[in-house]
Amino acid sequence: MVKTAYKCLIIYACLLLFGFIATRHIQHLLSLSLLYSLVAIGLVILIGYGGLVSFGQGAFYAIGAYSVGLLLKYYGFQNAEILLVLGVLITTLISFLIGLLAARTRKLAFAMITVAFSMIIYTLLVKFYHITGGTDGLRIPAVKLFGILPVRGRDLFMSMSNEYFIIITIFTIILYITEHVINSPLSYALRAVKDAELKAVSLGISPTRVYILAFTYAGFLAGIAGTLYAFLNAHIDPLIAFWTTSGEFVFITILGGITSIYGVFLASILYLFLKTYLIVYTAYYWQFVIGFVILLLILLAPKGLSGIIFKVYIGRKVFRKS
Amino acid sequence: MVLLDIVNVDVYIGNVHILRKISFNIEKGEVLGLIGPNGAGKTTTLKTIIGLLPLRTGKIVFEGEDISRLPARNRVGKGITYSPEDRRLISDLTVEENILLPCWVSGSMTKSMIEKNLEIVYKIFPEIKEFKNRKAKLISGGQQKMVSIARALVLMPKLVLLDEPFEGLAPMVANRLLRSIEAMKSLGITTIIAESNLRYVKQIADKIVRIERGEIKEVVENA
Amino acid sequence: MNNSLFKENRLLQVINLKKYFGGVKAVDGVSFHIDKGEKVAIIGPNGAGKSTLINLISGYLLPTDGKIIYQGKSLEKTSMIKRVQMGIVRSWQIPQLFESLTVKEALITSILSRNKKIYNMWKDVNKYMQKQIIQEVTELCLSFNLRETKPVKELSEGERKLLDVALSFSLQPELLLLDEPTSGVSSYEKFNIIDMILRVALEKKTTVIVVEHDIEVVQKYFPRIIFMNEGKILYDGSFDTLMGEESLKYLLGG
Amino acid sequence: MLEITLLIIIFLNTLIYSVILALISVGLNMVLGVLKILNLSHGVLLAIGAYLSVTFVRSFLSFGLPIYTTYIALGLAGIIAGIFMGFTVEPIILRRIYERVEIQQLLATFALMLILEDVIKFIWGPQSWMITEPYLYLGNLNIGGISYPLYYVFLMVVGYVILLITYIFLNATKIGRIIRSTAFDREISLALGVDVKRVYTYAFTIGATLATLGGALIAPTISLHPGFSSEYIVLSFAVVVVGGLGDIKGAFIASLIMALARTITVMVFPELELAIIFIIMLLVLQLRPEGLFKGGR
Repeated sequence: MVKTAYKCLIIYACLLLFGFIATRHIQHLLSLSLLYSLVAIGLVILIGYGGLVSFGQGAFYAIGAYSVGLLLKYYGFQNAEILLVLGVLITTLISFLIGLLAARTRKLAFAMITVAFSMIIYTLLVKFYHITGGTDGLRIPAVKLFGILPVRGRDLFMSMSNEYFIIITIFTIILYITEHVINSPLSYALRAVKDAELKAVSLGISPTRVYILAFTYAGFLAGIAGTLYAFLNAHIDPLIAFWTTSGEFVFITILGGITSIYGVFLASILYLFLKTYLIVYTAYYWQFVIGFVILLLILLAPKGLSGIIFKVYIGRKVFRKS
Repeated sequence: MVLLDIVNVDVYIGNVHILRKISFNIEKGEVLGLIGPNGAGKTTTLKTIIGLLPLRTGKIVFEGEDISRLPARNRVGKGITYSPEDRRLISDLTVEENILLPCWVSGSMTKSMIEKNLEIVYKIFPEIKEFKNRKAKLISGGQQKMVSIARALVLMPKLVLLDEPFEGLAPMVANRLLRSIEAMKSLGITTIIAESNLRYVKQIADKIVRIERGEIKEVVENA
Repeated sequence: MNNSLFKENRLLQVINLKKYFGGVKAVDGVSFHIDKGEKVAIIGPNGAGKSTLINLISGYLLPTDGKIIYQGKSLEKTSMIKRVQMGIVRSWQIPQLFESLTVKEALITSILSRNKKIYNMWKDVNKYMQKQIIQEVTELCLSFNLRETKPVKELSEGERKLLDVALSFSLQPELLLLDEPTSGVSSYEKFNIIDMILRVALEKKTTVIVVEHDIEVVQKYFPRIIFMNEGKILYDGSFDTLMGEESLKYLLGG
Repeated sequence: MLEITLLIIIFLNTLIYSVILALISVGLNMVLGVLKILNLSHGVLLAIGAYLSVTFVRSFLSFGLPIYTTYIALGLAGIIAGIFMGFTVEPIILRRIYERVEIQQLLATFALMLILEDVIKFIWGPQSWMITEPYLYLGNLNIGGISYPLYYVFLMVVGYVILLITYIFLNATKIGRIIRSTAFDREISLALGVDVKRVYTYAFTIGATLATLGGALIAPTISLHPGFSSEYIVLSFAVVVVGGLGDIKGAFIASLIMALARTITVMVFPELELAIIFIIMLLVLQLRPEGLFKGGR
């Protein structure tokens, strides 16, 4: 566990250092990538360890974001820490409730239940426009964290933006916690249920309970990412709940190799930078390029990015031996 | 004349070694009984012959031609058909549609050929005629078994593979099935019957192959 | 014989147990009892209802009618997971195993489940690895000739059967139900497997019910035999008095 | 009098909406039933049918053909688009992923969706398209003082005829029955000599053509813009779940139920217009995870 702490500290130091030198735009992109990796890390637990494909994480992301937006608009909470805690609590609670429904289903049925939930949230956000602002979305003013640090701006050291600092800090903490989750008994139970559900049951493990916990944790992470997204982006709209956003999260998870949280960390950075620059340079056709890359990856390297890295590594080892 | 020759065949399902170097052959016009307990590898053997499972080593020779790598449909085209243990009728097609399915698939059969073959099948199993227009899911297990065998016969194959054909049949029907297999034999159809129960096979088989734990234990001529 | 003593020794009592699937009477009015420490083999031809009986006792299926009394408690509505916690553990005919774990990890998962720590998601597994648990894993691997660090997906068919049984023993069961533990392994491995199972069972005083179709195995290892056919028990006693081996082979279709 | 008018309009709206849902979800469910793949790009097929009919209708009109020929243009566009997509997408892409795990199949078809959406943008540009001529040409129907576009009735009739033809094809032709038996039991169909590869291509093409025809039919009633179809695909998920995965008849009945639920909700509680469909889906998944009509197969 000490090793994990060091690993996280090193990552934190790197991110911190990067904040001093990178431009504001790059910091923004990197922040967004970290939020995406938070959601994808939840999916690593759910898909990679548990074998359940959720196409609904975008909904929890949106619930986190809209919790902040609506609490700000209607209840006037000005403390970012309270908004953060409440946003995450609400999302976690909802993901627990959806988990109760979804944990009984598997495979396609599970994927579809999560899509359905996602689309319910999306349509509610669009149709209840007098509350949610509809497709125009909501503006999020820059509230202050602990009464001193605005969640957006440049009040911190040198060129580092506040939101970048907040996000990398929380990201590192979550990384550390997730390392624990991955080495916990529950993670073993998840893998057991994924590999051989019936055998797990005959060892006294309840698949439903295991899946509810994993689903709730994934929702918890998406909730954190969503609330932070509201702080980061100043403006939120219902598209983040649309099922294609969830599809992006699933893609990042696969790109990262499904079972590696560092893999998805890299994958989400790669994905968002790729997407952003594709939009800049090709305007309308970024989806084409991304779709093409996904398809090639699946057809040629079924294990994802870390699969490719793994192959190269193994290849070298074999090469050295002979 | 040897119709089918199985030479040193090894079959794996996943990583599990199911058939271990099995070899046996069947002469044209013979009835061969493949006997062994549950899980011995009988169904695997039949599925390998029809082409539903790939073999890892060895070969299967049919009429002098190595068919080990042919897809199932080409083996059907060469005259091998299969009736699975668990009947596997298409439950929302009617009984007659189920029987005709292989004819439609083959594409090369004329209407009159189909009618002729169907008539032969109905001669072997006259009671099927009575419920031929019912949905396959609405007939009893024993009747389904008959239909499944009829479906394997309608192409008038050279070699028919029957997996546990007597299971679930009432003794009277089972005895009639014995007579039917004899009738098929007189038509020149070669038959492999996989059974865990010797009772019926003993009465009809020319040769009995005993399989256990994926290995051929003995081959005996049955008097 | 003293009646109360007799009862104290009784582990499982099955009374007029029935399981119908539509019109098929898979288990049709079965009654028997098992005492602590007994080793029983259930034999019978294809479709005799052996596996269904195991499924009923282990809770994988619920009976149509009848009673299952285990240590004085009625089980008909108890879930499989509850029964595991009560000490009824089973293996499956075709072992489904945890392909992404190693032998050691699989055993630890099972032991954590036994200790009711399996749902903890914040604590590192290593924190649970007291000496005693490590020793337990080592012993089980030793007993069943398994290498701790070997990934499950690289095990041979025989080793998979053994790991399946080792996992069952790691739960420290009172009653162990094994569904054809030697099916699918080659004939030279089968005695070896049964040998190991019974040695550990004797050591741990586990009661064992085995479904088996191999006459040689049954004859050599099991003092008590239950012969089933068409959902009913036809014989319950020692092998010697059952009937001639030849006729038995005929019945089993060997 | 007003009540009767209202009832007629509810009835018509339900039928019209159900025919669109059915065209897309019957096809989706057929592909799922036969190929065992949930095709996330199925919705884009609808869009392709719609866009191609824009091109066809426009060129028909620019050749100076009379407006009533545009209905032929719509049908041609739907059929050509479906057959083209069927014979390209299945053999080139889907065939390579049948043996893969579910998540890769889902992601591959998701990627296909992204690609096809941009292909649409590439061909037809990012702007909106309208072809109202076939819609306006038929004029309005007067129902109890309320004028109701006749094109909707046309859409409904044609849609039901297409569904009926599909039904007859699957139930009364040899190929139809072979497709059904492959869907029901792939292994045994193989053993009976079925060329499963070809059946897959046919089934996918039929499913795709139903979607593209659906697209062609609705094209005159909406303004086409990139991404408009991604809502339809999730709607058809809901239908497919309620009808039972792979159950073609179930998908049809579920389309009716969903359309009725939506029509009523629009009148009573318009904010829940789309949510209601997903709520029904959630309920069905909880109460009857196999779909409403399992056992009726």
